[in-house]
Amino acid sequence: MKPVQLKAEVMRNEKLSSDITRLTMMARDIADIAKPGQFVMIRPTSCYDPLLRRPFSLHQVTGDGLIEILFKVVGRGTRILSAVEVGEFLDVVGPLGKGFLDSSRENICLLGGGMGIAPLLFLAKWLVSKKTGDLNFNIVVLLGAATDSEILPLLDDFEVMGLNVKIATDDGSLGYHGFVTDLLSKNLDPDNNWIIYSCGPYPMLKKVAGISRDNNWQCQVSLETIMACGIKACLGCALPKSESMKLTDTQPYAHVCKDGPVFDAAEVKWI
Amino acid sequence: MKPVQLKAEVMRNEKLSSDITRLTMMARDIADIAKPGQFVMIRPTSCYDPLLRRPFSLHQVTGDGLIEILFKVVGRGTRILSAVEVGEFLDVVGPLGKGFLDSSRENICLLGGGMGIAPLLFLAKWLVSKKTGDLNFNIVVLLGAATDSEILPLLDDFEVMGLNVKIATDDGSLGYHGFVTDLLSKNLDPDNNWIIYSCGPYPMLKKVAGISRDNNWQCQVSLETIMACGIKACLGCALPKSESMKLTDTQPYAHVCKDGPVFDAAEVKWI
Amino acid sequence: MDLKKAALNVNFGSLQLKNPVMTASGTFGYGEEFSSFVNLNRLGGIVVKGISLKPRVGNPPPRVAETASGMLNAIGLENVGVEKFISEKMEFLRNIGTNVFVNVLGDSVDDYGRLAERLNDTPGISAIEVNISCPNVKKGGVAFGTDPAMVEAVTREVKSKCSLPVFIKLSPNVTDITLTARAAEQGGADGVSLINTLLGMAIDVRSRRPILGNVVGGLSGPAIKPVALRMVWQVAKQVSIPVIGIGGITTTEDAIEFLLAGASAVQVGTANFVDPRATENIVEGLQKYLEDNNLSSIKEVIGKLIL
Amino acid sequence: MDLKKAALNVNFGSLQLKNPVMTASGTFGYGEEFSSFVNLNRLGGIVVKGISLKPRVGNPPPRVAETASGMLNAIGLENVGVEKFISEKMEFLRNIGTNVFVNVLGDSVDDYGRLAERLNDTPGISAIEVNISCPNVKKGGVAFGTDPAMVEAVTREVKSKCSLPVFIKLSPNVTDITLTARAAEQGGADGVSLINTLLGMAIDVRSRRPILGNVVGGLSGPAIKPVALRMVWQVAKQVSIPVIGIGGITTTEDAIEFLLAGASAVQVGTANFVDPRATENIVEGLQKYLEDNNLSSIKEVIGKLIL
Ligand SMILES: Cc1cc2nc3c(=O)[nH]c(=O)nc-3n(C[C@H](O)[C@H](O)[C@H](O)COP(=O)(O)OP(=O)(O)OC[C@H]3O[C@@H](n4cnc5c(N)ncnc54)[C@H](O)[C@@H]3O)c2cc1C
Ligand SMILES: Cc1cc2nc3c(=O)[nH]c(=O)nc-3n(C[C@H](O)[C@H](O)[C@H](O)COP(=O)(O)OP(=O)(O)OC[C@H]3O[C@@H](n4cnc5c(N)ncnc54)[C@H](O)[C@@H]3O)c2cc1C
Ligand SMILES: Cc1cc2nc3c(=O)[nH]c(=O)nc-3n(C[C@H](O)[C@H](O)[C@H](O)COP(=O)(O)O)c2cc1C
Ligand SMILES: Cc1cc2nc3c(=O)[nH]c(=O)nc-3n(C[C@H](O)[C@H](O)[C@H](O)COP(=O)(O)O)c2cc1C
Ligand code: FES
Ligand code: FES
Repeated sequence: MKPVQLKAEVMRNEKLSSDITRLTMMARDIADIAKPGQFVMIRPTSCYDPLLRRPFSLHQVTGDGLIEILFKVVGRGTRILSAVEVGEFLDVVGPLGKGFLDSSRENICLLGGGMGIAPLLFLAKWLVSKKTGDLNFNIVVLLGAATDSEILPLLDDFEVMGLNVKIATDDGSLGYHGFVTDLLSKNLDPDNNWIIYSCGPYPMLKKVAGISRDNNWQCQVSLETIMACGIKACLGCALPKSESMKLTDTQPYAHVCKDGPVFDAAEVKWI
Repeated sequence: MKPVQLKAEVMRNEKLSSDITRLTMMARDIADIAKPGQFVMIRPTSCYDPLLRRPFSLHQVTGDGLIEILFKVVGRGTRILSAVEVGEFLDVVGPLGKGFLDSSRENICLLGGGMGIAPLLFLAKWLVSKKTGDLNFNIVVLLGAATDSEILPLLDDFEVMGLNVKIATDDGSLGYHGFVTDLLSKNLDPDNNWIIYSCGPYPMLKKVAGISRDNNWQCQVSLETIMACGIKACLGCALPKSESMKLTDTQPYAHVCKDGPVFDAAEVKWI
Repeated sequence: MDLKKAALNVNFGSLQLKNPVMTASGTFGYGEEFSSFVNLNRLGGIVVKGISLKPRVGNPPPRVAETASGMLNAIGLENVGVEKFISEKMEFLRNIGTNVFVNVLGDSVDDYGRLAERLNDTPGISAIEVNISCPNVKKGGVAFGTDPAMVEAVTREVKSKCSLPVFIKLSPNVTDITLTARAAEQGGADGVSLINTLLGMAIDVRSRRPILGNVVGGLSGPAIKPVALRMVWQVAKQVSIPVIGIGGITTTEDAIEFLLAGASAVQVGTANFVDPRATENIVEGLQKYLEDNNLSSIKEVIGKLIL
Repeated sequence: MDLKKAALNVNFGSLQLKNPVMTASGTFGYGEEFSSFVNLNRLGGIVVKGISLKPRVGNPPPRVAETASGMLNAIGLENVGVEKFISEKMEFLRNIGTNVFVNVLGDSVDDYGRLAERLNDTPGISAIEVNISCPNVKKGGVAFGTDPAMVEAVTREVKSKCSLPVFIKLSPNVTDITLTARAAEQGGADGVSLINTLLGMAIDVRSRRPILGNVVGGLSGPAIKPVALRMVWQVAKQVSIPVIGIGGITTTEDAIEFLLAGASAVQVGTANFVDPRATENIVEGLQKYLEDNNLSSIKEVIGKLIL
């Protein structure tokens, strides 16, 4: 489905913590066709500085045309967006990129770190609705963050679906004290055929990719690069492909905005 | 008195009409030393576009540290400033420039057109407080604008001082239907020794200067140019001086930010 | 829209543009990428991403960096190569109902000649735009763009190998751009396009490394508009062939500035990323500008700067 | 502040700067204008508005125009002339406790020599900065800045007429700025300052006239930072004399980018208008950067870009 450009009315601006914001916008033409793992690009201001659109994963999408993004203030663009008011309109392009792919494996693990949690809620809802009635499937959700305040406001959204959520925090303020990747060995029976859906910081994803490879699990990762266009027009978002991928393709780079942001972990040249 | 740079808290944001805003800010160090006709320069955003500060005349200054500006939305800078909220802080430099000068003449006329009305309120208050007790003085206030909505919200502020206010509007919606400069001949006895204090669009000021010269009235005008620095550091705000001025000075240009913005009308080379 | 009423059309010799609004090479993919945002048929023309004889893989990432009102790019001219371009991209481009300019780049004069020859045989191409100015490739490209003699030689070679209109895209990283513009004219160019990006750099103070994988890159966007406009004005006075203005054009007013300065058409680049509909908005804006100012044709704007 | 603790000091031969933060010519008046916003004594040095032998009246207004993240100026080098500068401005400058660089401009090689001679006799001046690159004056100035032979000749002349350190301020409007930088070094310059403004233009689409009275002007501000940084990096690799980095520097991070690229000091220009306290903020910011990164001296930053 083709992306659209629209003016989305801001319906809700939630401050989940001092630096985490969740925006709900009315964007029917995007909501109607969006898939988990896809993203939108939002223009932070109509002035020319900051100039480029900012990419955000779709965090939730509802049947009545609403889309949500969840983001952390890390610079000027996100600072401006965190201050938008209900009733303002944002210039949004989307949905963009390839989302997460369904898998035949019945043991599903969603692993998110930091703001990487954002797309996993949309993904979880989609998986739950797809698998409903299928008694064999099993979803484990592993969420990691620096501290409890980055996770607590989101916990409910996962738990209302009846999902089994395990938490890790860097400071031990909630759940396991340590890396979220440590929860993989603690919670996943390695003998099962797992599919891991993961989003978060690059080092975390690299670790997840390694563990998955070692265990012969499937693994899909959502990656970030700096993006100018989001539609494979600028070729700015190049990501080195793994050697195995290069055999079938003379181009050593994938383009995250269109070929991704979700990749099979085996396709990525981890550096 | 030397200008200062400070963060001024916005105390009130009044929408006087669809495109006219009055901002009240706490800026004690500016309020304490400001004189009528002086101005401030305000940074519209902490981003780099729009980049330069915007100059605004001081519209009112109170003893308790408040300053006010009155402005029309004409571009991006004023649009951003018109949307600031109470409690936000603006980066303000001031007071800048030379203000209006006192005169020994007892017949005083304040003539303002459009946003040129802004500094005249501060001036009127200053004159009224200075002349209190002096029974011979006489102040006439002539205000012009495109339409009534640009004047009505300000009328009271002048009239509470007991001043005689005459109005002209381009569309005849209030007062005299025509140019505010026409009110000069209608209201000022040419045989009296008038001092005219005027601020407004260039063509209006040029006309006022001409009428004043013809009648041998004193005339002080507040002029605008594009300004980068506001403190005579960039030399960007050059204004051609009249021939008479050039005789005493080899420099053909005055600098509006420091030598003005208020000039004796005879000093200006009207073009 | 009725073309006669619109009066936005401009002609470059035999080449007719329904309006002077085009897209800049490398910022509009191969057209298809923007087809859900823009009615391509409404544009005066589109310029595709620069094409070389062989495919190019481009530079290592990061390839783009945001700057104040602009961006740096060091894509490194990644492209599919002329054969794949013809076999995979032309089919779509032939059917969009507007002019297709193919931007080409090479490492030698000979490369440019061979590209021109190959494209000349390909139906559906309106013109060739010769990129002699991309600052990202370390081989021949850089020298071409700054040396008038080389500019003339490349132009002559391309013209000799094809019958299509040829536009030479000039580098702004020169002391006097009118010299390279005149060299292009001398070599038989049908027009010049300017400007390409300004060579720039950005550093990450935390890692203490250049932000771009290629260290330096090309600066584009609103930040460079004043430089681009000055160069277009200088060149338009010096050459009698058409000038296509490029550099930071985002709004209708920007486009009018370039037209007044002497550009017969404009290309919109970085703005496509910021507002995918920018080009179509400018077409509509120009139409309105003509009507609001009672002008019957865009020709009454081109070069009509009052000094 | 204790200089040893700060470790912000840099030396240009015998010339000592307490820190690498200076002001750029034409953007800081004669220092006094900023004395209520900045503690001038905290700065590494200030560069005064360009001075010529005779007073200059400058260009007709409008002289400045805002652009995206930048501004154009065509002041036209208005200044009071060297005699009035010495008699009226030096008194204040001698007492501010920091280095005073006098920026000079002339119409001929001889002019520059005479200015150097005159300033050499004037107490309180730390160095001369030779502006050979201002794009606004139509006479000799422009040619000097783009022709390496002229740059060398002017440098030689100025050096022969004074014993003060001499910095040559380079124009960015050239194909290869390392050539003029090397010419300055060849001519005996003690350092080079770069960049001056990029030549630009803006048009008012309503009046259809150029916005600036002088038609073209110099582009400065954050918009040009990537170009300036690239040029500083290129030049620092090519010369062994100190480089002063200029162009769009507004924040501490900007200053660090230039230092990493090889500048031994920086000058803050347009940012002074946007934030009169910018220079002092950067001094404080650099101090903090050193401490946060456990660096004992700013010298551990200069030229320390990791490639
Ligand atoms: C496909 C995709 C999905 C994303 N989804 C989310 C999300 O759901 N929630 C969330 O909080 N963040 C998400 N991000 C990251 C988000 O786009 C950046 O945090 C944001 O663009 C930073 O903008 P800024 O102006 O605040 O920061 P800047 O001031 O521009 O930069 C601050 C920091 O953010 C980095 N950054 C800047 N632009 C980008 C960019 N386009 N992509 C990645 N990093 C960038 C910079 O390198 C710098 O380190 C996503 C990024 C991508 C590519
Ligand atoms: C000393 C002085 C006092 C002023 N006092 C007032 C006041 O009390 N109330 C008020 O409404 N306006 C006042 N102005 C004008 C006000 O500064 C401009 O309207 C404002 O800067 C426009 O900013 P903008 O970003 O909205 O417009 P822009 O988008 O920058 O430009 C819109 C229009 O405003 C003009 N303009 C832009 N900058 C300036 C500038 N620095 N000076 C003059 N014109 C400019 C432009 O030429 C253009 O026509 C004053 C100007 C000066 C020089
Ligand atoms: C991401 C990107 C890729 C580009 N690729 C090319 C190219 O392949 N060939 C070319 O001639 N110009 C290329 N350019 C330059 C643009 O066509 C244009 O000349 C330049 O960006 C200035 O215009 P703008 O400021 O509107 O972007 C590229 C620019 C950008 C930003
Ligand atoms: C208003 C203005 C006046 C200037 N005057 C001079 C000058 O007299 N001599 C000079 O060498 N440079 C002059 N410059 C150039 C600056 O010193 C500086 O090189 C340039 O502005 C780039 O730095 P910036 O982006 O920090 O402003 C002037 C710049 C501006 C904006
Ligand atoms: S962001 Fe432009 S190609 Fe991916
Ligand atoms: S505004 Fe800079 S000198 Fe007046």
